[in-house]
Amino acid sequence: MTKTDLTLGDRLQARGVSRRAFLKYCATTASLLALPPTMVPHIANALESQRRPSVIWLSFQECTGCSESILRSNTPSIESMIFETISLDYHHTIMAASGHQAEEARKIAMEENWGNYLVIVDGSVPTGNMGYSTTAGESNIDTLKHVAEGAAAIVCMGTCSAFGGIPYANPNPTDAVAVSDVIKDKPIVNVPGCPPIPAVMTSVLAHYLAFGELPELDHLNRPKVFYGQNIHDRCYRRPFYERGQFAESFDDEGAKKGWCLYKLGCKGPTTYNACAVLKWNEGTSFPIEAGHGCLGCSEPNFWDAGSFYNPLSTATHLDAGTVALAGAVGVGVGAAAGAAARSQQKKIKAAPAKAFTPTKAEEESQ
Amino acid sequence: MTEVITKQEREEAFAMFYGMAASIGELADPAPEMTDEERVERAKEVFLKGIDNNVAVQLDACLHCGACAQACQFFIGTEDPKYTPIHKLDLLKKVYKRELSPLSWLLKPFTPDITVEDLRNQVELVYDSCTMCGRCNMVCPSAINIGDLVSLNRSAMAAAGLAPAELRYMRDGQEADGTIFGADEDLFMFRIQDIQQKLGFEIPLNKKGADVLLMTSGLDIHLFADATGGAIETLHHMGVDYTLATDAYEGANFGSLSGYDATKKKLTKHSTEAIEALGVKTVIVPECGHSYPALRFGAAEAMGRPVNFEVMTVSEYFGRAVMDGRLKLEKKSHPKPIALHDPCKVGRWGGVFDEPREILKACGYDLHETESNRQYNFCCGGGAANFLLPSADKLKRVGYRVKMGEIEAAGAEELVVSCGSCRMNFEVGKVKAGDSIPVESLAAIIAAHLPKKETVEGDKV
Amino acid sequence: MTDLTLKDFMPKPETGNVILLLNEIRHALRHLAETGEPTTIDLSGIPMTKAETEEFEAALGTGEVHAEIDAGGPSEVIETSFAGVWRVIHRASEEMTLARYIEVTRIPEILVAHPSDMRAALTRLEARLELSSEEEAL
Amino acid sequence: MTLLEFARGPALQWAAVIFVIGMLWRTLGLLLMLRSRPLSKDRKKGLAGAGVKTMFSRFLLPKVFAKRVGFQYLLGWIWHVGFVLTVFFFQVHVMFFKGLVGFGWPALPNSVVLPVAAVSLGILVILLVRRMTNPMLRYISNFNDYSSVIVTILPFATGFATFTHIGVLPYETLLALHFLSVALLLVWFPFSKLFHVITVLPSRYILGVKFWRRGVEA
Repeated sequence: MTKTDLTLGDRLQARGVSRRAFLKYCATTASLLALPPTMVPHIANALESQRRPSVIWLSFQECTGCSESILRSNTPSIESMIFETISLDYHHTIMAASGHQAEEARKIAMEENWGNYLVIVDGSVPTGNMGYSTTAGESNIDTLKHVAEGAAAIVCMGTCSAFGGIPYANPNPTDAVAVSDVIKDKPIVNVPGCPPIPAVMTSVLAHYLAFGELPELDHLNRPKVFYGQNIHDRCYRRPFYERGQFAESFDDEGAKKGWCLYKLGCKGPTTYNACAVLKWNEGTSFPIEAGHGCLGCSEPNFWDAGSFYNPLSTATHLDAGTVALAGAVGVGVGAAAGAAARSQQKKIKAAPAKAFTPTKAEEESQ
Repeated sequence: MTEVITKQEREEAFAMFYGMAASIGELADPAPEMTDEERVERAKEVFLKGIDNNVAVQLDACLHCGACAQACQFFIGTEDPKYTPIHKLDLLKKVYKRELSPLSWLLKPFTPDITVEDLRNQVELVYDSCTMCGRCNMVCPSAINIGDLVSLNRSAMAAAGLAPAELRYMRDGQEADGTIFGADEDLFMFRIQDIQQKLGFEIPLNKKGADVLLMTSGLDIHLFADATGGAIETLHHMGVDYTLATDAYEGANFGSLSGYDATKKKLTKHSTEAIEALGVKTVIVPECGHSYPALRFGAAEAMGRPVNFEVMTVSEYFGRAVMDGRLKLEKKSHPKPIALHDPCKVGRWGGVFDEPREILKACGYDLHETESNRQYNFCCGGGAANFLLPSADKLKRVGYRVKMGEIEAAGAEELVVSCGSCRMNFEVGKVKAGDSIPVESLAAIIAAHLPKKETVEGDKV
Repeated sequence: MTDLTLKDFMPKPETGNVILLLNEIRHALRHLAETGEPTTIDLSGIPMTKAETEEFEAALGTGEVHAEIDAGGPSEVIETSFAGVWRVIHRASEEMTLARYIEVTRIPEILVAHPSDMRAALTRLEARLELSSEEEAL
Repeated sequence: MTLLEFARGPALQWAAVIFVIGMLWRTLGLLLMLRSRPLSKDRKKGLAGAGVKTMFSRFLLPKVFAKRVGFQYLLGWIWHVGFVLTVFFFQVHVMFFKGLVGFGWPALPNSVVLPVAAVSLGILVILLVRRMTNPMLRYISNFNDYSSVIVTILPFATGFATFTHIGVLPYETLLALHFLSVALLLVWFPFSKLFHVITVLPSRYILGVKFWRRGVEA
């Protein structure tokens, strides 16, 4: 039995992970995915017996933060093992092979599993000059198109592949687009975030591995169980919002007392993610808990949605210049209207009163 | 006081006069013939001439809150929505929006032009159901001058040939010879001689350079001779250098109430020229509501320049005299509480409030103020010449009822008025309602409280 | 100024889920007693206010067994005062709760030793004994 | 562009532009119109002072009208105070204005503003219902009246929904609707009777002067 033919169960055992720990993982995953508890044994069986599914990880215009997010956990977690299990075929950052060997590995994986492999994408796709981002001389968009052709489904890891992310932000010099703008005929699941929460990434994969299909998605193709509620609604600082207790600056009394960060530009109310519940770094904290407002990194166009530090209740396009210009136009129109009314008044005043002119009937009788 | 007219004489005159007034509509010449277009055109012209910056701002300040309805005795009495004062300005607003508003470029497509039907429907609203008393002005949160703008509407109606026949008759008559109700110079002279005879002293006539000119009105000449007589007797008593004038005796101005602005100006101009020819310093207009603003505020407008004589109404002149001690009145015992009616044109539109009250105080009256008094006073119900409109009979009764309700609530058993048409309207209202409260002229009351000659200080005669 | 909050002007957001949940547990317990079939209830899917959660836990009380498991983070298994009704809490760390379950069963699955773990344990034990006998033989 | 981005950005921007243009247009147009001046002598001195006095005295209802108009005057008062407090002294709104003009001012606690806003909203609804059911008001009301009340109600209603986050819509949709309703109010404002904000005081001044000229305190 070669190493690649081991089931996940074999690997767990080899690593000395207890059955209890695995069961706990499955129970937790089921709970996270809002699956009924009766599904726990099914998930356990399915995961345990998984041989390495073919997964091709494509990295385009990205920063590798999404990969780091999964890999950089302190202990060798089950999450990272699932990740390792699935992602051995082709992943720039972590695969052992390089250069032609690497591309060869990808080709073989594609040929052997045509129609069944899973594609994971991190990074946005440039549509401008193909030279902006290439791998082994092939433009990202070409790679995506032909790798996607044989894919069973595509998972967009991170905001860049899901919505365009930072490369897509104004002025978007590379004409970057999201994967869903290029690929229209494959099931796509978006797992946005900059980066996404590790547990969210692996839970989505676990769901796919256990059930062979993607979890229920919302209108932006995000798994509903993780992206169904906004951060604000589940934020532990929410009571301060309701009482109208806001931090006014990052070092005032309010900030020290842990009051709501709305006034400091927190985007929690409009950001749909599970940060407030799952948190980061093994549940240590999340940005708001650390004292900074949510940036809304898992939302489309988060980089262009006004300053991170402007409250949501402020206008984004209003500025003194526009108002002044409007003022000038208003003065012009007003002056014209006034002048028109004035000349009309003068005209009426100057004309001989009709009351003193004979009516037609009177004229005829004369 | 010397009685210049007995109660019986007055009642007879009243019956005769009322009969005459009731038929003037039939006596009127036929309304001028006009095409529909001509009517609309002429009405619009009046509206547009009347809209200046002030009117525009006020029309743009209306919120349709409906408070004005709650100040209007015709709405209060009928609860009929169409009598809501601001509704009476809808045509004016339409014309303003279409033709003159700064937003007219924008509003014109959404604002239909006024039609001759609109004008015809407007007649009842600005004549019968509005005496331009201006009480609505006082409640309006935006302080819109609805009263004056209804007056502008009357002018538009008149220009469109739609003024009621009665007012047309009055105006035509005064336009022709300056008189009303046939109170021509002969009748005036007859009445003066009659009063002179009863008072027992000579009444100066056409005296150039006199200090004071006393005017009267057709109504007083016919009916309320006690008011004129009272004023003359008091002036004589005070030793004022006064005169009456055969060329300027008529204070009433039926151009003003009917909406015929040209006639209004012409009449005022005529009186003003006569007054200036006499060279008097002060003119006392009679107890006739609208004659006060017509001359006090209209003279300069009619002449197109300021005039240099004072205009005062009877109650104002004598009230001032009482206040600064030139006129001492004899305090008498009056057990019956009395109510004072502030005529709209003299009170709310003229500012004469304290003077009549001082007079009543000096006479020893127990004045019971009505709940609405001074600038908040209710109209008698038939002001602005409405007492001449038979079509408004029902509304006049409604208005009278509201007014009389307050007087009764004040516990007054007597009413004093210093306006002939108010008095007329009260008298008619009393007859129709079967009320019996006495209605007195303030001028007559003053005369009745003149102390005996020899006790008066400063009597120069 | 009294410290009113928005909630003072809104209906109290009680979910009323405590009674429903306790009834569900009753049915599950009856089912267990009659047929021996276990039931698991995921508490994360059932919204309750903080007060209701406390009320719920107080209603269940604590029974005889309280087990702590150290497997991929601390987990806890608490028998309630009703035999056969267990609270199972999975945590990633002391502060971070991952999942909360009510298990109505003879013994929660997580406590039971698994055949694969047992096989691995046997192998280890045998290896250990072999090592000892070799040592002895020396 | 999401609905919220549209609402916070172009919608509000264009609405503000239209608002500023419209307000100046109408104000300046009125200012420039010819004014007729009376020639007759004034009965009293100090016209301007009297005009200013009327501007403020009309905030109070003369006692004699209290019985018939008191209710609507009171409602109007509370509503306007509530409107000002809510628009300018609600924490989140102060932030908005700070973002706009560069400086803020002290806000009122939510525990004050929220009940005030609720009362204001309630009054607006009462006024609307009154306008629809009172025969006199129904008779004199036109599109401008109804639309202006509704356009004013909308920001209150959406604002409440946004802040309390009650209802089925997600926060950003509610917030966007709130912004859009404000944009609608801004656009509607200069061209409707809401413009009375500019005209009401001058209008009072005009009557105050006119009547004081005649010796009457209006």
